[in-house]
Amino acid sequence: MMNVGLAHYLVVAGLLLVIGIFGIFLNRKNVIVIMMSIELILLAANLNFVAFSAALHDMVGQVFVMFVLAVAAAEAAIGLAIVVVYFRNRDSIEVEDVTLMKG
Amino acid sequence: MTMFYTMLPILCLAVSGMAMLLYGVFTTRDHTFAITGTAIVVLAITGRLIFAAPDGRMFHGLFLTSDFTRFADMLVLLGAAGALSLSVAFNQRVGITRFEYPVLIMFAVTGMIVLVSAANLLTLYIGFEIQSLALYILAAFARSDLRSSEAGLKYFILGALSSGILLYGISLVYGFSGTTGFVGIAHAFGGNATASIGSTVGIVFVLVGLAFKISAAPFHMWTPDVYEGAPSPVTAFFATAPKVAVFALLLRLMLGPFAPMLTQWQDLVQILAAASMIIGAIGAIGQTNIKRLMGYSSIGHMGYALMGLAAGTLAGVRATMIYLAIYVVMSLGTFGCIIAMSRKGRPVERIADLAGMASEDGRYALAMAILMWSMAGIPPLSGFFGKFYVFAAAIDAHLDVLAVIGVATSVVAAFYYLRVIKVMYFDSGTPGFDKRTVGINLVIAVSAIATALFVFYPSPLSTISSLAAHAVFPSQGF
Amino acid sequence: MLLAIAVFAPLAGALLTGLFRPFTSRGVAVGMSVASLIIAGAAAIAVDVRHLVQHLPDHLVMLGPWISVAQFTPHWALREDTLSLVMVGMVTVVSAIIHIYSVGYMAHDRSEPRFFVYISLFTFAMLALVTANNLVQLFFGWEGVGLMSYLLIGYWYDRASANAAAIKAFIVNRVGDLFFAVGIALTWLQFHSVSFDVIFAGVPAVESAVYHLFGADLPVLEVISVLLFIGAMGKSAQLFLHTWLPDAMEGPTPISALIHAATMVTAGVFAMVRMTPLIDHAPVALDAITVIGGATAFFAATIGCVQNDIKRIIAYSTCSQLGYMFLAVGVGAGPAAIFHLVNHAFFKALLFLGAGSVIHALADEQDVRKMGGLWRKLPVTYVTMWFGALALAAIPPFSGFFSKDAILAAAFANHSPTAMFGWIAGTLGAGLTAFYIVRLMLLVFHGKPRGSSDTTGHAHESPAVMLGPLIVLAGGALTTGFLLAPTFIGKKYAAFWGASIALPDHGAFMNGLHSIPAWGAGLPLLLAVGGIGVAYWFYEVAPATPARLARALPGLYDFVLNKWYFDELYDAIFVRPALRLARLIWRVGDDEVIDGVPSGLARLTVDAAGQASRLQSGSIAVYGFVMLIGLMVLVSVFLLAR
Amino acid sequence: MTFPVLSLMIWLPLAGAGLMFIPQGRHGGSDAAAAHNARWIALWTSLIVLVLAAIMLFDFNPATHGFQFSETATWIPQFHIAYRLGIDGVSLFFIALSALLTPIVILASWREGRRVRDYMAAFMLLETMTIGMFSSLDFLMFYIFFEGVLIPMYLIIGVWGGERRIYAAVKFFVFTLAGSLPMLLALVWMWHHAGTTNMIALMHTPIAPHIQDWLFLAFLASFGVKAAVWPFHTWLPDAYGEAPLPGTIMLAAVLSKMGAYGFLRFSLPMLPQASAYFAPLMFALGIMGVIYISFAALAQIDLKRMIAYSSVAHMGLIVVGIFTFTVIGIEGALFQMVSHGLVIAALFLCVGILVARGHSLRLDQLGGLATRMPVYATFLMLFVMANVGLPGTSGFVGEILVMIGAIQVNFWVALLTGTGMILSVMYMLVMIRRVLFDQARSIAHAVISDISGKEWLMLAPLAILVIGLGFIPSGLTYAFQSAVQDLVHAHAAAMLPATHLAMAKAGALQ
Amino acid sequence: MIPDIAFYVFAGILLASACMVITARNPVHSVLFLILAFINAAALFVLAGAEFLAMVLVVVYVGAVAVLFLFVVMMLDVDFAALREGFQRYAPLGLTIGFILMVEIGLTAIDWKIAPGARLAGLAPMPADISNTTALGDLIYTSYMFVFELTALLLLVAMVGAIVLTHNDRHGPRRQNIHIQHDRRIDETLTMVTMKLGEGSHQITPHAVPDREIAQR
Repeated sequence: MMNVGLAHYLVVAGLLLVIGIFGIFLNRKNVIVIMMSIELILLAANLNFVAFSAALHDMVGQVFVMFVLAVAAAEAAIGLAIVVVYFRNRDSIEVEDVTLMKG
Repeated sequence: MTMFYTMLPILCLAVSGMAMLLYGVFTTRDHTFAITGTAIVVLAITGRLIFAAPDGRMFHGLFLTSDFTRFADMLVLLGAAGALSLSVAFNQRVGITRFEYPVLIMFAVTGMIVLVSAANLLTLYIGFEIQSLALYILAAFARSDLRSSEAGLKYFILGALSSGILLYGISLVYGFSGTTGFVGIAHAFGGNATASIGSTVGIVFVLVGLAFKISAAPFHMWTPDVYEGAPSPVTAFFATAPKVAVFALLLRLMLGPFAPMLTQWQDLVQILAAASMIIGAIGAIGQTNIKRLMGYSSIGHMGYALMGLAAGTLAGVRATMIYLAIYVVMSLGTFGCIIAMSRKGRPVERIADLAGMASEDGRYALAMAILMWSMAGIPPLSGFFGKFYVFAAAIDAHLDVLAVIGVATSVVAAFYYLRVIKVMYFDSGTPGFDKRTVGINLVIAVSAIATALFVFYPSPLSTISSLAAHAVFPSQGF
Repeated sequence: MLLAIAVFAPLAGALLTGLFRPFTSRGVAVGMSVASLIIAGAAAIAVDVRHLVQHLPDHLVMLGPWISVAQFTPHWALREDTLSLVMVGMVTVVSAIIHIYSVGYMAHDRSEPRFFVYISLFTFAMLALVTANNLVQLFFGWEGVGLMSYLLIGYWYDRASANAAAIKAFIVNRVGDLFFAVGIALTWLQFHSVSFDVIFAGVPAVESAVYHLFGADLPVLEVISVLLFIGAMGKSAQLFLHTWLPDAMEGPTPISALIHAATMVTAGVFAMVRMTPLIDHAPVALDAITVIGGATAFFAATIGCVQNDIKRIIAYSTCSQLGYMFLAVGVGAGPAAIFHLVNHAFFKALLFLGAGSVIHALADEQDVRKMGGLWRKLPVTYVTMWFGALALAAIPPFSGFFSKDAILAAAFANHSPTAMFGWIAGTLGAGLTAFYIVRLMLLVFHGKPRGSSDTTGHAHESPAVMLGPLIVLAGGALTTGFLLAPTFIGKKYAAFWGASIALPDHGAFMNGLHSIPAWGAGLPLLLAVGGIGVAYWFYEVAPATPARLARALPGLYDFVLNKWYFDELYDAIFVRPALRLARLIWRVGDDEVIDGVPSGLARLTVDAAGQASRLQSGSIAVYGFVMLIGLMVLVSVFLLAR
Repeated sequence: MTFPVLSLMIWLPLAGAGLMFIPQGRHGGSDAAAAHNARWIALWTSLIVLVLAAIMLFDFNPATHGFQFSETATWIPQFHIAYRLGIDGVSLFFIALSALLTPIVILASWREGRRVRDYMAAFMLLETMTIGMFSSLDFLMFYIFFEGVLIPMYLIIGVWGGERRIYAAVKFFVFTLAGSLPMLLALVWMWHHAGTTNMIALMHTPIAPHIQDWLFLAFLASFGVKAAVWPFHTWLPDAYGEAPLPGTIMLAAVLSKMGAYGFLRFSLPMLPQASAYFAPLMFALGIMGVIYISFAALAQIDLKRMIAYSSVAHMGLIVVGIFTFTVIGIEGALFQMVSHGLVIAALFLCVGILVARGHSLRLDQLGGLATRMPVYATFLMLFVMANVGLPGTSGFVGEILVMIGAIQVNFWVALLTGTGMILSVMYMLVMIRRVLFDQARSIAHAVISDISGKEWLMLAPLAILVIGLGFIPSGLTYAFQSAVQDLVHAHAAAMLPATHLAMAKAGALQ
Repeated sequence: MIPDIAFYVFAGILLASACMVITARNPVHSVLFLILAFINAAALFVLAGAEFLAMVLVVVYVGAVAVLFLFVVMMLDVDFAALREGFQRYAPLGLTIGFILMVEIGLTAIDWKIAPGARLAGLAPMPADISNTTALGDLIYTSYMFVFELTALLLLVAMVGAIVLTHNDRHGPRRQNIHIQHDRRIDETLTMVTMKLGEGSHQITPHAVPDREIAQR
């Protein structure tokens, strides 16, 4: 078993990113799950930052994560608000239903 | 003290935004009109303050002011002011008159100004998110309207995805260069060591994240839907300010910190540009909804503007900025015309609804026709000059294929712009639109006249954009 | 000055008539036209006499510059030399006579002044042609007569046949004109001038010059000559381009007279004679002219023998006579050609006007089979037409004898194979000529009236204004031959023509025409007399013979009756394919092939638009997916490009 | 700077158009009043321009080499693009032609009742664009005017056109735009190459031959479509056929000349090697145009379309003349262009007279008009004869000059170009017959009256010019002479081997 | 050694629960897995030496964001029964592309390089003598003060936005509107339903005129 280093973190973050992206387009039913996938993507980025911060012995990465967390929270709030609005209009949050406008 | 002056525009926007918010919350009567008016005044004041801000980096290198950022800021403010002037009547008509609208636009503009001036990936990200969040809300602003909320939902999910990708890219770039400051990144990429795969992928991710916002194909998919669904003044705002802000940032980023990798990302930008022009031209052909049409149109326009970025030269930057300036003016006018389309208080959006407009209201039809022709790039209207400069930049940088694609798509695109004119001038009908308000008339008139008469005095814009472009290329006159 | 009056008086007459028509009475309008022609004729005679008497040198009346581009500088000018003056005299006199005749003939037409405008302009165009000092001005007149013939043939424009004939005339003429114009261009290329003097002066220098054409180096003079000759063929209705002339009968009869006698058809002969200084250095072209001329002389005569339309017979006779003139040019006897031209002008005008008188009398009946026995009712016409017929049949002492004999003698004297062919064809043609014209005279004036009684019954002699010209012309037909022969083709012909007509081999053939064997000289006359005899036998003694003969040789008869099937042939290989091609080009070429490319592209674009909007399904997942693909592609491209 | 006659001529019509849109008070602002004002403003403006054109014609000094009436002003100094105007013998008469025809077409559309103000404004705009184009000495300005024509023309066809006007308008627009955009690229390239868009400077900027080829093709696409050179002509019958007659007149008489003018102004002097290289192609296209289009014209059943095709056929002749590279050929082409402008305008005016009387334009429904309308018939006959190039009319001079120019190149070029003489007669005479002659066909509902005073006013000047130029062609050629000679000399100089060498070097240095 | 094992364990659980987030049938389960993923990520943060961030992650995400998700999932009465239909349609292509992307991102990790001098370029080298939290605080309130303030603005935007979108604004106090009450007809108010045994009441069709609309009158 090799020593855990930067690369390991990056691989984990990369996988997390891919899982998050998968979550978006493989999920056909529920918008909220898509939003969770986005949280995963942000988490992947955060993991990267932290890993780089450690590898570089630089605090900026951590500062970045700090702000990203705030942004992510805000984003989640907005996102959920929009979902609620949509649900009120449509009584559904199924992804397949969100296709009123197309072409 | 210089720091204060740098801060002043942002302060002015943010603080007055908050003040309006408080005022709106604590008064019982509806003061939206007054608040919107105030917001426009504040935007104007901000514009003045931006000129007071000194050149250079501020706040520990997080923020930068230059001729370029000033120019971009002006366009952003212009777009915002236009969108605000168009909003009052429309919002009243569809029953979404709320004071939060101008406030959110103020905040969005704050974010954009930060974005435009970002000199650090952190500032970039926060600025990007401020404006994004505000835009998500604005898209869904007509919350009892299903289409608006759907637009908000789509825009939010895809936007969040793109900002996630952007963030991931930023993390990779940070990991490679060890810093988030633009200067440091430029040093890292400019060093003699070749960049790692990771850092290059990071650049692509950043590019993709930003390309989403300017709706460059293939990251454009949200555009037509959101343009259609969002309330028209919001669409007008979408089509102008954020595009300019993100574009300005893109130019600064790609030709600043990422400039050493120019030869590598140039291909990508070319792909984006070509795809956008093609999608913008082809997608619009079958459209019947004029807002959707404008969505595709903006995709195409961004393709042309990207041509200047793809050139990666000073001429390219200049061309792109000229293009954007012209585009903002044209777009505002066009959306003014679109917002004027309402019958008995209800907005109508089909192109066919314009039938017979030329007979009923010649001035409206003329203005719309001028704008459409300009969008199609027919001389002597201003849109032609935009195209001319970007083609020049592309040829200058030997991007011949891109230029040829641009030419071919121009022809296709002209076809659907012509259709709008055709409907207005050749088809018969009685649109019976409602009376327009002064604000809308003003926006349409100013924009159409500016578009039509640009040919007589184009040099100021080229002077300003030259200055701006030189600011992006400090090496050429550092 | 006099020459200018002669040339421009008809133009002035036409303009005055045309412009003042709305303000004056018909008679005044017509009168202006007729008067102008009389003035022109008088001026022409005056200038001719002056020229003859004073022996003035050839000179130019400069009128002014025309085109002036680089070295291409044709001027407007009137050339005053013997050839031009002879032509001017002939044209103005004959035209004046026809004008006077027309006053009577057209008296009942509803747009009489228009007619006079046309014929005056026609005369002017012809005068401009014959007095031209350069090829381009000649071409001006050349096209002018073409236009006027078109207008005059189609004078009764509400008749479909008249329109068709007019268009045919113009188009066929234009075919020749094209080659003529190319010939002009080539001449300019060779000589850097289109002025006759310069060209003729330059001819010896370029005799050996070649022009690359058809992958071979051809002598340039040959090429030019052939091109110009093709133009002349069109104008003078020579074989292959003759089809318009018989159809031109659709116009009023005075027009036929004018076209066939004085103007238009003689232009080709004149042009060839005018160009003799050049053509004489082109032996192959001369041979071609000889052959075509001879062939036309014979070919048209055969057709003339079986036609039934009185004007058509005379028309084919014109065709045939023009063949003689070309034959003369071809064998190097230009003066003889002009001599025949002048004689022909008189007797052919006479014949046509006579025929017009007959037609006039019979209320527009033109079929000779429905005439007969008219000599009692139309005595003056009868007598005068005999004068013309005998002149045409070349019976001494009528004028045709002198000139036609001279031509055949010159051909005989030339001895070259082509000239011999021409001589044989011409001699046979002489016999046929006598046959058909006498046939015409007999059918029209002798025998029993065959037409319906109400037309023949009401037949009456024409008014004096029509008979006067007939008598004058009859005098001409009788006298021009022996009066002019000594001057035109006599011993001193060279002095008379001066430099205006060049003769090959120093006039060997002209000089030779008085010294050919008696049988050679006598044979044409013998055949002519024979032709008269046969005609008398067929139509007076044994009227059933022609029909029997026709039945006995049906193929030959139909072939000749149908004019050797030229019209049908041209219809099949030119007219109908052209129309079909036109429709094909429009409907298939333009609408489908050429427009197919852009409309195909448009369809492709629209299809692509359909595809694009199908992809734009509205689904967030699909949008995300597309973004992902984009991301993947960009990353891949970036990694690969790296 | 002297009296800015060119600028005045360009901007006056635009100002006139603007004037029409100034609201004329609440009380006098009725539609009828606005229409009335628009008509008179248009007429007077165009007449003033005509007067200015006359002044220009008189002041023009044919002996001067180079450009006259030059005007320069800064425009976009950062890019070395300036407002440059000037004319030489080549452009002189096209400006005069535009100035002459505009008042005539305004007169011709005096009775247009629909949206008169827009209509007149469109024609004013058109005049600005055409005169501007012919007098531009800056490539960008040229392009702007060249393309800007599309805007008024699209409206003119689309709003006031015939049955299939929309199809025709869009086809016209898209074809022309597709044609001109390659030129935009070429323009940009040349600007990049030479550092300026000054046309005079561009004429003296050598370009490597292999690049010239590309530029030439780009120009060909643009000018070819505008001049309707075969096979870029298919937009034309539709556009001509469907446009309202005044629009057709401007299209046929002036706009189609823009392409030919472009060849002369750009292709020949700026791309001499490529022009020489592609000359055989151009001859082929020109001859194909003459023959093919003439046949297509023969098949037409609509009067307007037949004349439209005839117009294209003549453009073939012009193209051949231009690419002979001889003084005579080019002057012939120029002469033919002016003559064609006059003649085709007159022919379409004649068509317009029929339309005004309610006649159908289908050839099988016309006929016998010569009896009822003798003066009309005379005019029509005159213009038809000019169209087929009868000597004594202006059409002949151009034709014979082109043929003489062509024969200096090749016998077959001359002969095949000349076939137009025969073919044009074919369809033109058929047309004459169907319109003027034969028995009158179903014209029961049409007003039959001979031409009115106003129509005299429109036709007579053209008739006088057509005949006058036929007899005194030096009235035009005097002005061409020096310009064309310079052009040909410059071309010949550029084709010298020594220049080739220099060019190769210039190419290598790029 | 121990940290290595810990990394693998946490990373494994993190990825596994991430997978579960996107594949779970029930969104509530998804949220719960999300929480699990966050906790493991926090653990990884600790391993990487970012203790403060780990804590913040747990507090903010688990404490706030995830709970917010949970609230919304619960609040929106979504029918979770029919899930994962149409999942397969794009799956093959999606998997291919995802795989390629994964490989590409994997490449970035394996071939990772840091620009020479990157460590020097860093604006804020990690101080050795003070705690992570102090170091972070030092930076945030000095060099990054500007961004910190902007973040405040961002949160304000989010707050305004959430309220604008979801808050049912009533102009003034609720009042009785007698006209509306008078105008109201019986079929607008009552829906007669025949209930079947054992099927619950969720199938009752929504009201002809939703309350929302009436409230807005």
